[in-house]
Amino acid sequence: MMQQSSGDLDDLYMEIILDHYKSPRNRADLSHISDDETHENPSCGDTLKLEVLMGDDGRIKSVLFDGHGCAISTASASLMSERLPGKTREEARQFIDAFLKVLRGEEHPSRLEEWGDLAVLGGVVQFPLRIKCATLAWHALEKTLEELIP
Amino acid sequence: MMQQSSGDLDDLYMEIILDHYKSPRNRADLSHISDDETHENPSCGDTLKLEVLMGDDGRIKSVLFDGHGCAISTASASLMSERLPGKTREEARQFIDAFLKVLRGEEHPSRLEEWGDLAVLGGVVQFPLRIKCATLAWHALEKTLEELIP
Amino acid sequence: MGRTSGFFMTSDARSTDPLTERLLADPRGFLGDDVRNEFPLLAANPDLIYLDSAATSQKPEAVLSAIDRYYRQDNANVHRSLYDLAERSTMAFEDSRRVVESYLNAASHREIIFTRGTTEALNLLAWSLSELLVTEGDIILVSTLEHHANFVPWQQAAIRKGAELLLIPALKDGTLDLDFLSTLEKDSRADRVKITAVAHISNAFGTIHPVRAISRWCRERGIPLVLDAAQSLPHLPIDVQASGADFLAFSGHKVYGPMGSGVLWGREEWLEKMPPWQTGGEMISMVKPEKSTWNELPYKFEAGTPDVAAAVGLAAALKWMKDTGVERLEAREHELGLYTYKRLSSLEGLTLYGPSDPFRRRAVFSFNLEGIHSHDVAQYMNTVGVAIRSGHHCAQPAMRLMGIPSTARASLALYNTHEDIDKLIDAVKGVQEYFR
Amino acid sequence: MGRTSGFFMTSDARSTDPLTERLLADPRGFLGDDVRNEFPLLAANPDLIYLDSAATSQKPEAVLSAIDRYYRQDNANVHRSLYDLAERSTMAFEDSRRVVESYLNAASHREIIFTRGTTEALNLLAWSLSELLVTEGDIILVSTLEHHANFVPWQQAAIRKGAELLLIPALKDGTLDLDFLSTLEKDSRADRVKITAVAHISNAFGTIHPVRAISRWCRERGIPLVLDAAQSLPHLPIDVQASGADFLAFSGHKVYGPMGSGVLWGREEWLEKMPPWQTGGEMISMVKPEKSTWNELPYKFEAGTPDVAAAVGLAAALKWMKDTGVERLEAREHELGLYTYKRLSSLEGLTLYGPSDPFRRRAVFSFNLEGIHSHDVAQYMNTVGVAIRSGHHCAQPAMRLMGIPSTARASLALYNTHEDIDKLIDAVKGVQEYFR
Ligand SMILES: Cc1ncc(COP(=O)(O)O)c(C=O)c1O
Ligand SMILES: Cc1ncc(COP(=O)(O)O)c(C=O)c1O
Ligand code: FES
Ligand code: FES
Repeated sequence: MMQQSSGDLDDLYMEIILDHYKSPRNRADLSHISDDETHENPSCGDTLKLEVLMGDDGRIKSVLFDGHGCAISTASASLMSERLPGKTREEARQFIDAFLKVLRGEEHPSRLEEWGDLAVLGGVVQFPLRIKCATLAWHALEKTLEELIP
Repeated sequence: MMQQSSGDLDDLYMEIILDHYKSPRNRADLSHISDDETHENPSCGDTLKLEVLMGDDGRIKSVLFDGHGCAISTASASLMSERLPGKTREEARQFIDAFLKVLRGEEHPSRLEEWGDLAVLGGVVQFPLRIKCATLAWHALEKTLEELIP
Repeated sequence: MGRTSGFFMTSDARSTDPLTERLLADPRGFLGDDVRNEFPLLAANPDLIYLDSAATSQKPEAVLSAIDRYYRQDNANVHRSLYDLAERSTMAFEDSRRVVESYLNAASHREIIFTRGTTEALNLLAWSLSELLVTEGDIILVSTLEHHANFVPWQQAAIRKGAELLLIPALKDGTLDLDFLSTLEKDSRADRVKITAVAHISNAFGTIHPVRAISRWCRERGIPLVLDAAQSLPHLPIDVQASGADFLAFSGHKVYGPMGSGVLWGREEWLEKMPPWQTGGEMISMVKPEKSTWNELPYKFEAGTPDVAAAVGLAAALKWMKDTGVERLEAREHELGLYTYKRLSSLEGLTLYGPSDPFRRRAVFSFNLEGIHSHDVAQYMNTVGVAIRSGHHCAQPAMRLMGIPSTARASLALYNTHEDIDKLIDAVKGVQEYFR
Repeated sequence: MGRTSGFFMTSDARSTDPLTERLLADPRGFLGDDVRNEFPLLAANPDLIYLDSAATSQKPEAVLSAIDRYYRQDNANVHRSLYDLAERSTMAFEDSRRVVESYLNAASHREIIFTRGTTEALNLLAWSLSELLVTEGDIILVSTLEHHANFVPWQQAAIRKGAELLLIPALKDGTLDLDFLSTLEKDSRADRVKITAVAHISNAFGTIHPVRAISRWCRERGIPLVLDAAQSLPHLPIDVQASGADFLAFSGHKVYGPMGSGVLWGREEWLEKMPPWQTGGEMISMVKPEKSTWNELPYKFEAGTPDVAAAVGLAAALKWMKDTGVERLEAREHELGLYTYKRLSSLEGLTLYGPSDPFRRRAVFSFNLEGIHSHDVAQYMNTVGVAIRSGHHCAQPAMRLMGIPSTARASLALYNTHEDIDKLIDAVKGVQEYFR
């Protein structure tokens, strides 16, 4: 008899995720960024470009992204871009770190509970093959922050 | 249930074969022949040296062999060495050809019936893995005749 | 109607095939839908709509029991052993080779080399043929639509030899642009081409490539043609002697046989000249410290203990296909393909890739839904029991050509039915609804 | 008693092993003879005395049903597919990898690469390691007692790279002459050695080679040591981290698993640096016309659709061994080996090859009868139901060393009994009578 996968479809595609997929926040045309700086999920071939603007106060002013990935990667980028502004680079780094720990299964998804809408991404851990979708934007952000001139 | 192989052991090791194995005719020390001229059955690693002496009348005077192979290859060499003397090279070649045809299954073993003791080697065709044993000496003879100065 | 009268002989033409015409007159008369019950996994999962046979096929009872029986009755190492059990095992192995030989209509059993699958067969070829034929400045010609298994090994061989990997371009409809061959002649690059390797059917778009035209071009120039038949052998009768190819590779697991089984067929003249690839037991004649000599064909290319059970299972699969009737299978699938094509291409918001001429394609249907990512399509379909694949299908260069990262892909085998396709169509509508 | 307390840890010493002592006190108490009944082929052939397990083992019911169950319940291609069936298949595959990881006590699942068998594993290594490490004038060190699978691939790599294949010599008793290593140091050839590859147990003579001494020598010089464990894994508990080796290869079919299964274990630091060998699907990251990049470990070394059923069957075999108790199996076999040694060596007109110290050998008994060729011995024994092997056992250099073309070889597995050995002894006498 077929044994169904552990996760229920609606645990993956929560309302909030579908909303951000259909109407992504902070998606912009970033064609001025060279293709060499594209971030990629090699397991599916999807790509993402990211632009981080810093304010004079050393805090992130805005995060923009470009790319047409799956619902999970798009919603994850969109949710991330909403949440990041206002943080210092160090705060952002800790934030990324905590997120990736949950998605890698090293911490319980409840860790995300205080993160507002972002918490819905905790449901992805039940779908191992989609974890790379949820983390694509975050790895991209990690890399972008590293490369930012201090 | 186990299915026995088509051949019976005594069809392979006929009296005559065992006799020639235990008391090979025309086996001699051929250490004066170089190892490069050794004939080999690569599937088992056995080797054979052969010396053919021609008479003034253009007929084979004697065939000597050296080597310690299995019962089949030894008996085959021994039987061959008894039978060959007196034949011209052309006759020997036809003889070899006929023998190999039987052993390859291209002709019926009854073809060997008029060949005296040699006929017993016809039983080997029921043991496919031993056919190379029976033909080793004959291939060696074929090659030796080719290389004989005319 | 001879065995070569199937699609292979007419693959460059369209709809002149008598089979197709007979079929169109009596679309579903060839084989009952209860063939599904011969496949234990499908019989045990009546709600599963399995549409990923291009990745791997399910196995009929006949194959599973042949494997099991081998281990229970005949298991032993092969060749050179003098006890009955080993003799039975050797016979099982060599008889399987004869079954493949006859299925492909090869000239001799010496032309049949057992491999783990298409990938291993193509790696063997890429290494051995490039050792034999390719030097600096030469060209290895493949197509833009290849599976990575018929792409990366040639690319690596080219890098190793300082040669160039050249790609036959493809058009937006997923067919090859053979005008490129004339271009090669004009700028005289044709003279530098030493090997050509193409798929018979594309696993990304289902295109049947014009093998006869390519093989004619190769033959005129004495260039060996390697055919990746991983996607065609399950669907078309193939006669290697009539094929015009010099080598052909396929995987048993895609043709109702077990995993770990596969075949490289090659013309004896070529195989004789080629150096062995893997070395070790079985494939040698004499081993000395400085140098070794090789066994005769096909053993020269089969190093180590072979997977006899896999060979036995593959032979059982080919026998099962033959018994069922390769042409009947072909007709059934073709008809189901026409139905699938018609239904999918009539859907709104769905882009179907590959040739628009349904007679130039087979069994594989790659598509995308407007505004919905292929992975989300597949994820949704799983919940309604429809198993399809999404991704780049190991054909990144082909995806890049279409300007997409991935597609959703439904692929057919002979256990699929019209009802399966109806459920697929419902599932497409469900996805569109869910992500509206 | 920890898992590393078995023979491996003491393989250079003699008879200090607590296991051996326990065993000698209670020789047959470890496992009943009815274990034979768990092997369907043996159960169905009560008159068969199977003494060719060094060539391939018979398979227990647990293995056959694991394979069959996989095809009936979980069959699908692995990785990257979003439907439940593919997820189950992927889990079955990766769980099997974890079973191997834990059986070998590897540091990570990334160190476990599935291959078709020992031969494929060693071909992979010979290619990839020589690409990484060997240039003109270097030395690859193997022994005179290797199976062709651990000889010819290194020989060919040496030829390709303009390097030298050097052989650790062996003594007439079938043990390695390790003084040679000191010689290498004196004439400073040691500095040119880039790879060492030896068998753990010789398939020709049953010698347990002094792996610890060799590995100490290699470690001091930073030379990677490749261990061919085809003949040891079925008989000894092995802990790769404690082994001192850097790579280890074995075949599933010799260790109660299916044909077509095998493993290459390698230390992650090495595997990371090594280039892939076969290329194609699964093992890539990005494929572009000019160049490709590779997937992470272990997938970098697993091109194409893997034989999932074989991996599942191998895992079932290792689990079965673990459940039965590896140390109990070892003790049983060791005891039977001592009995075999004693009985064979007491026969007139029989030359037994290999170490005269029965504690330095295991499971394999190569012999010749005075005046009777090994093939005639095997042929006769078949008629009385005793299945042994005769020939060069894919070890021509080892045979040459002994000045013989071939031997008769009886080899043991845990389904063999004292009665089997008694029948073997009777059969030897029968042969001597027949050919008297
Ligand atoms: C066209 C084509 N070639 C090669 C392969 C590789 O086959 P395998 O993974 O069985 O080696 C496939 C299967 O995915 C394929 O579709
Ligand atoms: C010591 C040794 N190495 C390698 C091999 C080759 O193993 P396989 O034929 O399973 O690849 C064998 C098996 O005969 C062996 O005994
Ligand atoms: S499928 Fe590519 S990022 Fe989700
Ligand atoms: S076994 Fe070698 S010739 Fe007969």
